[in-house]
Amino acid sequence: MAPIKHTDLYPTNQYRLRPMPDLKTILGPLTLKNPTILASGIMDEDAGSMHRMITSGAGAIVTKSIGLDPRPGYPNPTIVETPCGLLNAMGLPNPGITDFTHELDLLRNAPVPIIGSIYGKDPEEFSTLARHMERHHVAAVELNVSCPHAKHYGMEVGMDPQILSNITAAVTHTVHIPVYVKLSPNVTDIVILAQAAADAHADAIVAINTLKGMSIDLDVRRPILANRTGGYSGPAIKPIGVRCVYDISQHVSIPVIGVGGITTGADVLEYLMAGASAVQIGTAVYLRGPTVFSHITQEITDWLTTHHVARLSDLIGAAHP
Amino acid sequence: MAPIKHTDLYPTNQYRLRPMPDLKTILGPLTLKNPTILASGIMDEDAGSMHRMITSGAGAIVTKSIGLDPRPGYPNPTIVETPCGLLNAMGLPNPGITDFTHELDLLRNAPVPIIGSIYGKDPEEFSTLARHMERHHVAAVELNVSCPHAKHYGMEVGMDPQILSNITAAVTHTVHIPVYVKLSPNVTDIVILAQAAADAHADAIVAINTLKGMSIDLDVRRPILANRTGGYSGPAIKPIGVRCVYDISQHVSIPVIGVGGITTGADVLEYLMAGASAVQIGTAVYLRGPTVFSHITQEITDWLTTHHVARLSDLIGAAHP
Amino acid sequence: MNAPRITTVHTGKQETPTVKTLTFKDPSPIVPGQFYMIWIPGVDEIPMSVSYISESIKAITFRRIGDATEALFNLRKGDAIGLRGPYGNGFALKGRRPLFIAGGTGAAMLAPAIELIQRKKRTATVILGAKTKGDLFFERRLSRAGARVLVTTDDGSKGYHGFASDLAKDLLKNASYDAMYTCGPEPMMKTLLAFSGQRVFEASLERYMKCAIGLCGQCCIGEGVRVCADGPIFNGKTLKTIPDFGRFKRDASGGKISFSQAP
Amino acid sequence: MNAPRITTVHTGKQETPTVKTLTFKDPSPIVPGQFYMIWIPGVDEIPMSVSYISESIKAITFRRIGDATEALFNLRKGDAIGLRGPYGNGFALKGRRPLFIAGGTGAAMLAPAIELIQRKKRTATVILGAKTKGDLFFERRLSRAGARVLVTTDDGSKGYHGFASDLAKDLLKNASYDAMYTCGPEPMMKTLLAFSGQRVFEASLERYMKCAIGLCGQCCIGEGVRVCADGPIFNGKTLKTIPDFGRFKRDASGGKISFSQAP
Ligand SMILES: Cc1cc2nc3c(=O)[nH]c(=O)nc-3n(C[C@H](O)[C@H](O)[C@H](O)COP(=O)(O)OP(=O)(O)OC[C@H]3O[C@@H](n4cnc5c(N)ncnc54)[C@H](O)[C@@H]3O)c2cc1C
Ligand SMILES: Cc1cc2nc3c(=O)[nH]c(=O)nc-3n(C[C@H](O)[C@H](O)[C@H](O)COP(=O)(O)OP(=O)(O)OC[C@H]3O[C@@H](n4cnc5c(N)ncnc54)[C@H](O)[C@@H]3O)c2cc1C
Ligand SMILES: Cc1cc2nc3c(=O)[nH]c(=O)nc-3n(C[C@H](O)[C@H](O)[C@H](O)COP(=O)(O)O)c2cc1C
Ligand SMILES: Cc1cc2nc3c(=O)[nH]c(=O)nc-3n(C[C@H](O)[C@H](O)[C@H](O)COP(=O)(O)O)c2cc1C
Ligand code: FES
Ligand code: FES
Repeated sequence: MAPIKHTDLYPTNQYRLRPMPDLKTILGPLTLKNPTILASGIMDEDAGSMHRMITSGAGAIVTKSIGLDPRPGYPNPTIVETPCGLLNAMGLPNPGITDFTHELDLLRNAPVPIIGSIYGKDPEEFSTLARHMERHHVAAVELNVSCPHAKHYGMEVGMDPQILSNITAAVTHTVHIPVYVKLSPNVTDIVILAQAAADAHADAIVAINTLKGMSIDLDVRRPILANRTGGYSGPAIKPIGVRCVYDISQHVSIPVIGVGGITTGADVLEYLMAGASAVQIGTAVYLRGPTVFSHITQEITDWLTTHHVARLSDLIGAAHP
Repeated sequence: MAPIKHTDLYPTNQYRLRPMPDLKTILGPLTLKNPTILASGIMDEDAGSMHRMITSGAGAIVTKSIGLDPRPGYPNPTIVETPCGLLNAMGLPNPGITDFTHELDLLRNAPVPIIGSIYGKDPEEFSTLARHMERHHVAAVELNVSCPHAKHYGMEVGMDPQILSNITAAVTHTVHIPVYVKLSPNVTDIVILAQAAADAHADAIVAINTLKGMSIDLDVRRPILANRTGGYSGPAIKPIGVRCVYDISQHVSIPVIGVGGITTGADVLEYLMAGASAVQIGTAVYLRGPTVFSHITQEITDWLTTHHVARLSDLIGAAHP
Repeated sequence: MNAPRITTVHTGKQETPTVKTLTFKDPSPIVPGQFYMIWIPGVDEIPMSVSYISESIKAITFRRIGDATEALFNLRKGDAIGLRGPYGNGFALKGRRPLFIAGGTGAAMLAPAIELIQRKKRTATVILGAKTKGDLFFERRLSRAGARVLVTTDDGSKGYHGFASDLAKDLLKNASYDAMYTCGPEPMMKTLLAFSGQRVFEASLERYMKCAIGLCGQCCIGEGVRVCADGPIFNGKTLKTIPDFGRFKRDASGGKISFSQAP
Repeated sequence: MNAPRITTVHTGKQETPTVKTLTFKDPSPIVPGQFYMIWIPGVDEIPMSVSYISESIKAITFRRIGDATEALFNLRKGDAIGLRGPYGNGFALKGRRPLFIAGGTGAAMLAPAIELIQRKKRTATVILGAKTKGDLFFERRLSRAGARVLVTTDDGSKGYHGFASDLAKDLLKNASYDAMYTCGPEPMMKTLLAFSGQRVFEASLERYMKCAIGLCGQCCIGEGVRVCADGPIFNGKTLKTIPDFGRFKRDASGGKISFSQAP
């Protein structure tokens, strides 16, 4: 067999001069192969769905937010589209932690980190849930203290820095895995909440959850969602998410994970420059289909290549002075 | 001359059976010929501009927010478009109340109500400004306690119910004209603020001002607006505005004026059903041009006609249970 | 935009004491097998297959089994309902000598597919299975369309005495059907799949649906296969790779319900 | 979308000690008289007329008078600037025997209009007015394009000794110009309007601009006429209805500045 010449392996100059950009990003002990994470509540209620999203190229997966007991969520309509985004009022449907751990067990050997999202009404509930998640091998837990439409859960526990601090501290004391805190933009000052979480030893801030919105049908003259109000996601909210990430990352030293309206590789880059170390993608799974992760990853690769950026991580916070 | 027969005046049956719907709406002592009001900050810094908006069919005009002293606002870029709305960080440019009263004097005989928008840093400033406005014959004053990007002014005075209450009370004690309070959606609970304003005898709540957002340019890796963050307006924010109006109108008994993303007659109807007694229109002046008021008014008329609604005011709050 | 558009009930026809057909105006083009999300304002929004297709008028046919279907049952001409969709893939209908097997209300969504086959000058054989004679519907409609309609009842009150799948098994032995299309209880469809051999096989699945636009994951089976967006019609090849098929579904909370326990 | 798109400086050419032309890639079609909002990141965003038009390359020509123009002046090949636009209406250029009157940097935005006239095989007469010889630019460019170029300087250092408007007055007396196009100090343009009689008259106005998309009202004159969106080119008929013309403009705060006080 003839020896392989250098030019055979690297057929054109271009290839030799431009190695594939490095898309890795680091979140404390976790390294993601790319910065795109499946956001909580989208295609993540069972192992099969999460598996599909992994196959589609997500760098990590956040599970549906899980509580202690099964919860059917709100009656339909639970979702309605508006010209620039979706409103949803799922109402935190989930099978409860006990059932859900079976799903987690099926993902034990998943090739990307699985992040367990949990919601509860007090520090004890959050701690119990986190312990379950840890036992079933999630790589991190994400505290959903920001669902805009679930009574007693979600936002109601995440708007007060003191309560948030107590919950975060309880969980960080309970488990050894990283603890992420997902914040709501429906507050007067998201930075204070981020600081409260960071001071209570959260390992990352996730921003943002959905904005509280409503859509009314003119013909029947009533709000369309059964719950009347719902959480607003999709392209419309991107400028708000970018602003939150920018402000938070200026004031806390832990990583920030950006969420809200990300639909393209350019959107990811905008969040990274605003200070995010990774991003989550929700509504775009609808807008661009389940293969969205590989599309977005490709778009990021193309941009980095065109702009001669070798490492994605070099862009984190680039828009800060 | 032959006597005019009935059929000459009403050539078809249709006309006889369907009189023009009544678009009037009542805000305390003021009656608007139609519910569309020019929002503050758009084509309203001088009498000529406001005159053009009146000619274009606005039911009332809110002036640019005016302070005690001239203020150049922020450096450019002060505006940037995003796929679903605009971000602006004008920074409250205005010629100061003294200069501005000359513009008001030119509008003394305006055929529609002129509402004077004012901003200040404390109850005294607001009261002084309101007194000037009243002396120069505005029909009402609107307190801008909600600009998301002006240090010491705007939102910073409008996020705390106590401060808001003090400002509102000071102004309502000072002037005899109606006092409207314009609220920010960038707060944890807009209803509490609305109640604080109502308890301090505000005559109407105006909701919403812009949401705090940011847009970053990837090529130069920095926020586009000179002020970095700006206020987000346009279609993207409509679901948030509708939700705020719905929630507020459920909890206060004074009229609510809806603002945020209104671009069509259908959008106006959605706000009315959510509980607004009138609406303000800003970004749509850009999206549809200065003639937007007559277009929207026509769309409302068409809808009311098709749906056999005789009086627009019958729809106010129709989406409430 | 995936938001309900309001239409009004055009006609309501009672098919059996518990089954009703509502027609309404909707100009959407539909592939047989697709479904709407039907909003009954103030009550619920539920998935409903299209049971009749003309250019401007569509229909749904449903059994009254709970709140939402009860509310639908009581609607009258002129009442408002909201429509989202049509959603889902619809039947591919590739075979030339097709056998349709309808269990219960499955007849509702198969009917437009059968009519389409007849319009294409192929002849459909249809097994209409019901618990009892009084539950049967669409027999006349399908016969008139030219299909060969065979009735089965579990209690023998009309037609073949036994399950639709039993009659199907018999028919498949003797005749040269090259395709099977079915909608009905999932265990029945699983049984049919076992009989299908090399034939074209398409079955319509039902799962609890929320978003119906492939986002929320509520309706997923197997490896993230979304019944709302990737289905509701699946071919035999796919169904064989889905362990859930015929075994369990999920309730609104995402908890598993085995079909043997299910009502 | 009205957001800056980044391009890089292609060439920079110094026209006078204080005037420079920068070229850059931009494929936008442009009507002479239109302008860009030029973003100098970290400094400012300012309106700048287009001073050169080819299919893929455009240019701006500006005088260094403050922060932003100073920063622009110092840009080098490859430096990034942002563009919004083109904005505004551009010249209608209806006349057949046109007289162009440029005062100061007004020559920048008139040049593409003059070149267009020449390409249309009409002959433009151009008065280039400047304070002094060293401030003149584009004389050669316009002569080469075939225009008849007449120079005036306030100090008589070159060409006609006096104001551009004085020479215009003379020319209009003797020759049969049917159109006047002008850009320069507003009082000069107001004087020219007074001479225009029945001729086509178009003048380009400058006002402090913020949004440049017709929304904020910062640039309005008369009865809400937006210089950014309804202008910046106005015909004589309109200008006669605008009391502000030649009398005052507004600063960034919206306060009035009379042209007699203005720098
Ligand atoms: C794609 C699809 C097409 C369908 N087509 C038809 C049809 O043509 N005719 C017909 O009679 N039925 C059809 N169904 C079933 C129909 O949606 C349910 O019978 C209906 O939702 C029951 O609602 P309810 O409130 O009356 O009953 P409930 O008392 O609420 O529930 C009774 C049963 O209906 C199921 N159900 C309730 N809500 C939903 C939901 N949002 N999504 C799915 N299942 C639900 C429950 O799981 C339960 O098993 C279809 C279902 C799907 C998924
Ligand atoms: C439609 C239009 C086209 C123009 N075309 C040209 C051109 O081709 N060549 C040229 O040299 N100049 C042109 N100008 C003027 C140019 O925009 C100003 O000279 C420039 O903005 C000065 O900025 P600066 O920071 O250097 O000066 P500053 O020190 O900030 O100000 C100096 C002067 O420039 C004016 N100015 C500053 N910012 C703005 C603004 N955002 N909008 C309008 N005026 C402003 C100020 O009012 C002041 O009178 C044009 C202006 C307009 C409105
Ligand atoms: C249908 C749906 C369900 C969601 N459920 C959850 C949830 O259970 N927990 C949670 O933390 N966030 C939930 N979210 C919020 C998303 O995780 C995300 O924060 C938000 O949608 C903004 O991102 P996007 O614009 O990319 O969708 C949900 C969003 C949607 C659209
Ligand atoms: C360019 C611009 C300037 C504005 N200036 C003011 C202002 O001075 N005072 C104020 O109360 N609101 C101001 N606003 C907010 C609007 O009045 C309005 O509340 C907001 O834009 C939402 O309405 P819209 O979506 O119809 O634009 C401004 C908005 C824009 C776009
Ligand atoms: S119902 Fe949401 S994915 Fe199918
Ligand atoms: S600059 Fe804003 S309207 Fe012209």
